[in-house]
Amino acid sequence: MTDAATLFGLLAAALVGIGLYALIVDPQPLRKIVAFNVVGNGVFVLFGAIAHRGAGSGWGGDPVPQALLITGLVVAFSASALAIALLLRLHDVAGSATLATDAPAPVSPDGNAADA
Amino acid sequence: MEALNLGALNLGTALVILALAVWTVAARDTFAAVVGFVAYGLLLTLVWVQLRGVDVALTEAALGGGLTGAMLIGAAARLRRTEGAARAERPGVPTRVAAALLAGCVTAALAVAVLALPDPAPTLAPETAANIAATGVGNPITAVLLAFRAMDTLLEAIVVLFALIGVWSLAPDRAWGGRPGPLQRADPAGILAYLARVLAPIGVVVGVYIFWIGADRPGGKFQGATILAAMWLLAVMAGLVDTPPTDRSRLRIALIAGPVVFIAIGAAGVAFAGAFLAYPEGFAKLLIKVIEWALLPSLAVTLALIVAGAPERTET
Amino acid sequence: MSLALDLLTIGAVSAGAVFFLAGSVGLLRFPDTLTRLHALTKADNVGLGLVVLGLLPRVDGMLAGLELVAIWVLTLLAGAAVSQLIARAAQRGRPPR
Amino acid sequence: MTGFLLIAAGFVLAMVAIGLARILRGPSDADRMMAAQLLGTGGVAALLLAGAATGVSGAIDVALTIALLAAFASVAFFKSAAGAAADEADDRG
Repeated sequence: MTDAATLFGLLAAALVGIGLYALIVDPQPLRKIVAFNVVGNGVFVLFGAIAHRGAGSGWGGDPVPQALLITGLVVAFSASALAIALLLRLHDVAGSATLATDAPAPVSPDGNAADA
Repeated sequence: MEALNLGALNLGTALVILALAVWTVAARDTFAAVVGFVAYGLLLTLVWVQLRGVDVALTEAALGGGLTGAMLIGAAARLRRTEGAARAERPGVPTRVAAALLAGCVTAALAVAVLALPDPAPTLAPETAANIAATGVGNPITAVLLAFRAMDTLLEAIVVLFALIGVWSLAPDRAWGGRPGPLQRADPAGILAYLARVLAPIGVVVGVYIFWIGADRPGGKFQGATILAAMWLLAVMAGLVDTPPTDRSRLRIALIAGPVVFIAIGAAGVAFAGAFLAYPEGFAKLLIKVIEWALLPSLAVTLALIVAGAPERTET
Repeated sequence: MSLALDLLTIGAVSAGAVFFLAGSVGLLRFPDTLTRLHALTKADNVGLGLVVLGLLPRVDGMLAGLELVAIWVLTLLAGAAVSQLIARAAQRGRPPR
Repeated sequence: MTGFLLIAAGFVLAMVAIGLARILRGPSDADRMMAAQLLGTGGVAALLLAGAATGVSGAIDVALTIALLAAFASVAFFKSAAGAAADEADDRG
């Protein structure tokens, strides 16, 4: 197992699975965002492994997928940031951070403490 | 012998990353999970270097380890009090078994795909090499980002801007146009202020350096802008500077200047080179440089303000 | 000359690795947060410093060497400040006496 | 020489991985943050060693970026820990 592309490709497959499981099972929204990032990293590493296999012309990897990866990383960051901002706002308004539709949504006295 | 050592190092890296990923999803405490995720992001940079994606490694180190980590740590600390209630909503055994099955199938399918990748691998490296001379830059990634697939990069800069608009639009009505984030009180003689005073200027130099070498070596505007954003946020956290009010027009001009220059050069391409984002012969390197210099400050300000969050305070 | 430089690399990098070993063992085995912090800073400052020293003869060009030293100085600076901050946070997190 | 540098990189990585047990065990957040800090330094060292061994010159730039931003994440940790503490008692340590 000295082939870096295959090894990290398999790692990527495992990361996607781990992240996907947590994305479905974990009830906390922040953990879902982290899990989503794990899935994303898996996809990126897989893409990077494929780019590495396409090495040629004196470069260690195919520059086209590598450039797309940079775009992908920045967009994933933007999406996570927006999700976190939504979550923090939900927390400020509802006093809890839950995705359950039938939750009692208790407005605790310190629910708006973040504005203080 | 050396190939074996390299294989062992890669295998070890992969195993540690796998363990950290499992920890990140399995930890009871969200804060602990997030710290695990930061460590995991750091190790991923090693993977990128081994896959010879040094540009990607730089992006991962700056975004994954730095800005995303800081953002997640801050969010985990703010949401900590509600954690117990949310944890109680764990789905039942059937859902978990189904999720595990689904995840297992996806992993298995991807693993089979990895093992069955075509040989020789399809690649665009020769095409890039054949055309890179026309752009005048030495780093193939920069050539792809700003010449061959410039449309992607333009849209990416706009996506980042839209994310900021999205974050700002979450402000409560009374804080609209105000300053993002809580007011930082810091001891001006304290260790944090000292660190920010010493580290931030060095970091700005490093950020501009990483940007500067991007034309010919791994590096570039996204990586440089992320480092600059992190250094500004460091000064904010230390209480040396405050976040700007989001309704200030100078700030808004700074935000859109980069994409506007990019679009203007793209539109000029229609007139002078026959297509949107086409560069006239001989001017490619100059125009790429102009776009990069215009994008760097806009991206840095946008990324920093995305992490700073929605406006929370108005001037009183 | 080249042999001497190779020996310097091997010696310094090995010594650095030993400090990383010590730091990790200390982080695992020491009884409380502040002593663990003490162990950590040894790995941080000396371990990385020795690795950088060992790699210096092997870089190509002044700039890369300068960058290596800058990495170490940055880690020293950040490590010193951050360990103070962590210690303060640990102090705050303690249960009231 | 290349072999030695790779072994050294693997060794440092293994040491850091052992230290990672602190992230798992805690008990306090400060302990977890220290383990992440050690991982940052060890990661920089392993990256430099592996980069020198494989001849990837850009590895030094990556290490420089990590060294700079590891401190940033730690400061974010301190600020959020300080914010959480300020909720209970306002002390200016």
